[in-house]
Amino acid sequence: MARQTVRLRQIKSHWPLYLLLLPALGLIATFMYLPAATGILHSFYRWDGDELATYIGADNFTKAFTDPTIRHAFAVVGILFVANLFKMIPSIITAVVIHRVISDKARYVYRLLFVVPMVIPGMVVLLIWKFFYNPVVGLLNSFLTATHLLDLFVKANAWLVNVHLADKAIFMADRSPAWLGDSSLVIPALIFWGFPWIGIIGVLIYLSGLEKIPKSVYECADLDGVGWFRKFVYIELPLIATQVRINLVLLIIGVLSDYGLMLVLLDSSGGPGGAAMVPGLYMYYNAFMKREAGYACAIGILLFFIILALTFINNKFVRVEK
Amino acid sequence: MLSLWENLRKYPALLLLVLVFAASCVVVAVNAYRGAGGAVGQERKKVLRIAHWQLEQGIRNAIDQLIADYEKLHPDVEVRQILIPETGYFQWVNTQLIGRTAPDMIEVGSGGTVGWALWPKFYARYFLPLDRYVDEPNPYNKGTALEKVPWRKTYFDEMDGGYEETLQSYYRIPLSAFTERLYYNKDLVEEVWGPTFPTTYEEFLEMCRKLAEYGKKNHRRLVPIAGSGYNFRQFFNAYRTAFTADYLDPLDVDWNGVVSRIESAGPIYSGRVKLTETPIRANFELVRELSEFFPQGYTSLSRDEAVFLFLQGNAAMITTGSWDYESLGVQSEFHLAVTEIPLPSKSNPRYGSYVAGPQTEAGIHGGFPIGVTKMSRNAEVALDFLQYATSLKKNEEVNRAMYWLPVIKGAEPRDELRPFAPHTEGYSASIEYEGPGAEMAYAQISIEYLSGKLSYEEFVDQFMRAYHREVPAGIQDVLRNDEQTLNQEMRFAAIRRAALTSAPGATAVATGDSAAQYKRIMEAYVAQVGVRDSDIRDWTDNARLAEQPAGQSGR
Amino acid sequence: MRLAKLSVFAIVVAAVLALGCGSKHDSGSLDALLAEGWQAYSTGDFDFAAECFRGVEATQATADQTYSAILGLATVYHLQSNPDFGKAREYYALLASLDTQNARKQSALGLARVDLAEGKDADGQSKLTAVMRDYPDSMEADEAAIHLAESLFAPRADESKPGGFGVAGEASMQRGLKLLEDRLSARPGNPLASAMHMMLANKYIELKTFDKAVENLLAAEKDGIAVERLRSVVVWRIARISELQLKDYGLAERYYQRYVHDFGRTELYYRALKSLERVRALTAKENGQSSAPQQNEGA
Amino acid sequence: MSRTSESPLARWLKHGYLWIMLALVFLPFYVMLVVSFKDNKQFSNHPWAPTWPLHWENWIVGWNTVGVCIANSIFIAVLTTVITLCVAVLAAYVFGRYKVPFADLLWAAILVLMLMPGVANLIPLFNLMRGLHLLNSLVGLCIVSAAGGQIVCLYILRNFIEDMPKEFFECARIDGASHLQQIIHVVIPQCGGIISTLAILNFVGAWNSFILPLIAIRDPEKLPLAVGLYQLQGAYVKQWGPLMAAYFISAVPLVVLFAFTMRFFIRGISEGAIKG
Repeated sequence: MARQTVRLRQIKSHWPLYLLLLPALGLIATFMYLPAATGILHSFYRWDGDELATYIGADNFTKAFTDPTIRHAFAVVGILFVANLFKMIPSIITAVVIHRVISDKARYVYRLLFVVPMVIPGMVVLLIWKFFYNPVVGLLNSFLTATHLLDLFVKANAWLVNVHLADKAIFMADRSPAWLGDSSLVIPALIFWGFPWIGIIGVLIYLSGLEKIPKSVYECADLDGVGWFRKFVYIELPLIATQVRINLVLLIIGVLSDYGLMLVLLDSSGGPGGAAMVPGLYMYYNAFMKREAGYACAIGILLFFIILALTFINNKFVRVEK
Repeated sequence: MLSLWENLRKYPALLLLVLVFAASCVVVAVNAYRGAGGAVGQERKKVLRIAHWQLEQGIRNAIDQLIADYEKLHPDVEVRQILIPETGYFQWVNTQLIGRTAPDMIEVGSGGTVGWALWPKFYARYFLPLDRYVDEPNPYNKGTALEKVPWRKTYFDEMDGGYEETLQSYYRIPLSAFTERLYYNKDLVEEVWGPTFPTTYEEFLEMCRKLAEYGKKNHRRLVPIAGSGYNFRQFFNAYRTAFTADYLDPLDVDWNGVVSRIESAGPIYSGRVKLTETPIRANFELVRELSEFFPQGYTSLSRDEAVFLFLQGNAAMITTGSWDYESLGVQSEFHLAVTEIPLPSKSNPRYGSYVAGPQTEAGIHGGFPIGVTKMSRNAEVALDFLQYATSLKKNEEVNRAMYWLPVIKGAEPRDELRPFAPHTEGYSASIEYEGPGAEMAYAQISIEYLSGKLSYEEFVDQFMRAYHREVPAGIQDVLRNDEQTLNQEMRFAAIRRAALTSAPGATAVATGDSAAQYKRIMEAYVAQVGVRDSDIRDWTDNARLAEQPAGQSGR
Repeated sequence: MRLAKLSVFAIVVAAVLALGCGSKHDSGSLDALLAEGWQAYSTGDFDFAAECFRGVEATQATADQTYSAILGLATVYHLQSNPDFGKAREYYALLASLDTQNARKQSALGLARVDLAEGKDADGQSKLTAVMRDYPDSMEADEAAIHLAESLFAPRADESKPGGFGVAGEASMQRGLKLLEDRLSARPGNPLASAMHMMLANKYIELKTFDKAVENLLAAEKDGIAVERLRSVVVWRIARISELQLKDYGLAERYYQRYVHDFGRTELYYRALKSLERVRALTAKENGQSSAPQQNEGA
Repeated sequence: MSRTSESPLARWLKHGYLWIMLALVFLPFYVMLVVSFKDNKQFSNHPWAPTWPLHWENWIVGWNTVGVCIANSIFIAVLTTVITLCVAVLAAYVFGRYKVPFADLLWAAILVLMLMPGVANLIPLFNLMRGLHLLNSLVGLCIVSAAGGQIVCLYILRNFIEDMPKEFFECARIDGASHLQQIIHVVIPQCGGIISTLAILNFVGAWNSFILPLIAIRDPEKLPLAVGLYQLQGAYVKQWGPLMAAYFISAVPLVVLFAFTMRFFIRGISEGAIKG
């Protein structure tokens, strides 16, 4: 800690420091805290987003707790969250594999190559995926048809219906599945979205953690005849645990508050039958479609507290073992 | 300064960035300047913005041409188009209305059920009521036969498409009209079938068979009819109207010429009308026959996917509206032709005796409706522009350019659009199978029938079971909605009554002549109450009938 | 220090924003506020409307303004989507204490209708009768007649009956019909006469007394119907009923002809045209025997 | 990390895995490139293989549709990044070097915001922007984005400044440098790596920002790329060729940016990850 303490009585000589803080704090106060405050305030109002606001107490919150759509939305987000936990794995594996490549030069080249796709703007990635899922011209259906995987799906589906594990046929012979247009396929499509799920920032962060492992550790392990998997579990995984945790926090915030994906791939009503409605999107839908901005604010606040709680739990219980 | 330059040279990326940024600043500044109505060496212009969701290039160009003509006439005005895709349109308009950044003119009326409920509120709050303009003649009609005719009366539908019933006021100015037709790939049809398109259903079916065979023989992914659930409905409705037109008199117990949802639900529920009756059965069996020629799984295809199939020559036909004529015409590499959905001929042994005639289009209203926002700084100019756009000459011109149907009396559409002229000869739909509350069941079970999984008897049996389960509650829902409409009518009647007793404030809000409006509202109210009472009486009669054991139900 | 100031600033701004709609009360004149209230009411924003009206009611306003405000409040509570009949009754009663004829008439009509809306049919009906008795020549009495008849005719939700409704009995139907007919003969030219005739016609159709129904439809049409669409329905009904029920082909022909001429842009146009041809053929056959189409067995 | 022994099988497995992943990751590039040269007919018949003739005109159409958006996006991204970093560096300097009264409180107030989902704020923020007349204004958009973006920057930069040797600042102070001069001559050169990495991250973030411009910008000539592309794909009958060309073109500015800064960026992320 090289920080120099300035006491209150010294403030006369150090006031310019506050001047340096002013732009940052000013922006934060105006564009973060002020909206948050009015948002909290308006969550107690029936507000249409425009000038019409009536105080209704906690009605918005009671409504939110009984609203089946919200329950559904949180269920969807829960599924997506769990799926995203698994979607972290390819990044970790990729980082470890790159790390285990022996030649320094090759390692660097791989890193560069994996960074390149980052230049595709996010919107383009979304739209390309939407294009992949297109039932008529999409790549996914062409692939499934060409490899006869679709027939397999159809058979599996029929079997599941026969043994009463599934109640309806989702895949049918000679019929292209409408990934984003079928209420039972939307969630799987959203989970599959982004395959092979390699986030380059994540990979780079894991790599920087892995690089701290001293060579001697590997040498010892080799001498003891430790296999590749145990190396991964006992040497590599613990060292990137911190980074994994950081990513987990980012993931929680990201998954819970993101809805741009659904907005672009589906639309503001959450796709067929509202199957992919998530809380963020529901908030957006209420505010800008249905004009229930007060209710939307209440949903936003609920969301905030849930994120806060999950982050807290994560910090508390997902311990890093040194 | 020099050192900065030296520094920059050391970092070519930074240098590049600075240069690109400078360029982008210029672009942004120029756009901002022009957006505010500025132009080099001229006075500030009044900028009007018009937002709509007609993204097709041809439509855009036609409106640009209209704007250019208008600007020539009014050099101090600049009109700009804002094009927003239909999917996000309602949300966009909503946002702009809240943000007070809404453009001067907005195409209104999208947004599905949510939008349907909110538009009346938007009109009342953000849009200019146009009652006092629509009864004045359109100044741009000077020198034509319509010179002294009130603006409203220059419309083919007397501007019914601009009238907002819930507010009993005019809020929209329609620019075009639309009808729906069967489009076909002329080259393909001629190659496989012959030069004349089938005029009867029998020939049509034969042609579909030939097309399917042709596709199989040439190993092409060819389907006769490009269909999505949306396109399929158009076929279904056409045949339903044709087969069941004679149900009007037996079902229309209140004699108002319309079979309401309850009027058709009651008899089906009680069994007075059975789905196994021959015309209805014929209707379903015909459509079942036809659905063989739709793509597999068409119910889950979307509209633009069906259009894509058609445009690529992988489908020979598609049903869609006249609004697609231009974009289909431009993008297709084959000859495009338009016709009616063919009906079975009278001599058809299975269907012939039930066919009344085609579906009528006499009741269509003007579409592409534009509203003027209250927050517009140049509302008068915007209205002037709309008057210009709906003058006899210009409405004809712009619609010719868009390949759409004009809305002004005497304006001539393009010759190619002749097949789209709304035919007043025909029948209105006279029965509804779905039944209030049973729509979901109908959708699911009818698809199973159409895809061949159920026989007709199984379909009717399953559907009627669902019908008896769902419809009583559905009818209660319909009636509850009716109550809300009635309540709404009374709400407006109350303002008018307040205005008639000269209550301050109410007079300011009420547009037009309050006494006349009050009379209108009360008449509309009485008519609706009449329909409701009659519907309920009919429903209870049928419900009583349904409770009686079979055999006693003859009346 | 700064944090404290900032938070104070934030709270102040938040408060100003939150009260933004409320604080407008001082900005405009009371008339503007009333207009805003009625505007909000017409767009369905009842809470805001009520707030505006309450703002006027609480201040020293002119008699007219107070009238408008109280009437507004009563109307809002009465007709909003989730009505508060208690408050509506309270404000309608308050309206009666204002010393103008208009206010008292509105109050009486309003109180009666609140009773009806609450399901107190007998109370509401007797109050409506009182309105018609006390202010016989007023617009409110005309409306009262319509609501009274409506309430006599209206079916009631009734779980025990088939279909969940009990329809109005013979006695109350006759009472309603008589009431409307009396009103029409007492004040034949009233602005709601056409509506009353249509109402009578509806009921006679329900009762299958088709000659009376056509009589009233003709009267309604003569009185002038403001809504074009309704006029088309009336013309259609006259023609159709006289063709299929009364077998009065001359009348049917006249009205089919009128329909074809006036309503070329409605969905029934082609049917009317076809029926016109049919009716003409029938009259041409002279004393048209019983060869009319037998399609009306279900009606 | 080279190790002494490695079986050829393991080697091939590793490289094979990486190449498959790379192929999948690069698939969108391939699709964009191949489809962008097709007209709809070619696309319908041979969707995934190159076809001749190449339709170069698709690229012209693509450029015409997204050119303005690219200019707007560059403007927004650069301005947002500059504002964000200027503001963040100033504040990070104070938080990293000094412990002024209320510093901890302010710091906590800032950190909480890292947890605040932007969505919760969206509607009131929109109304605030309306009140401040920042709607439909690119500069307004930049300021609002910068307000949100600076928080993470502030957090990371503070860690770096805290860890800098005290002597650097002492020397500068003795030379009579003011706070601002210390920032320019000490902080920026010393933290150059992490600052440029943050700049890139912010740039990419602003380049991709979607929801806020979607609701805040009205005029088509002011739309940034993400919204422009979103609206482009809503067209009723899609022309896939020009659409893909437009997608590809919209990636070009970032390609150029990354071509120059890739090394920086990889290093910066690694450093940041270790400290953060």
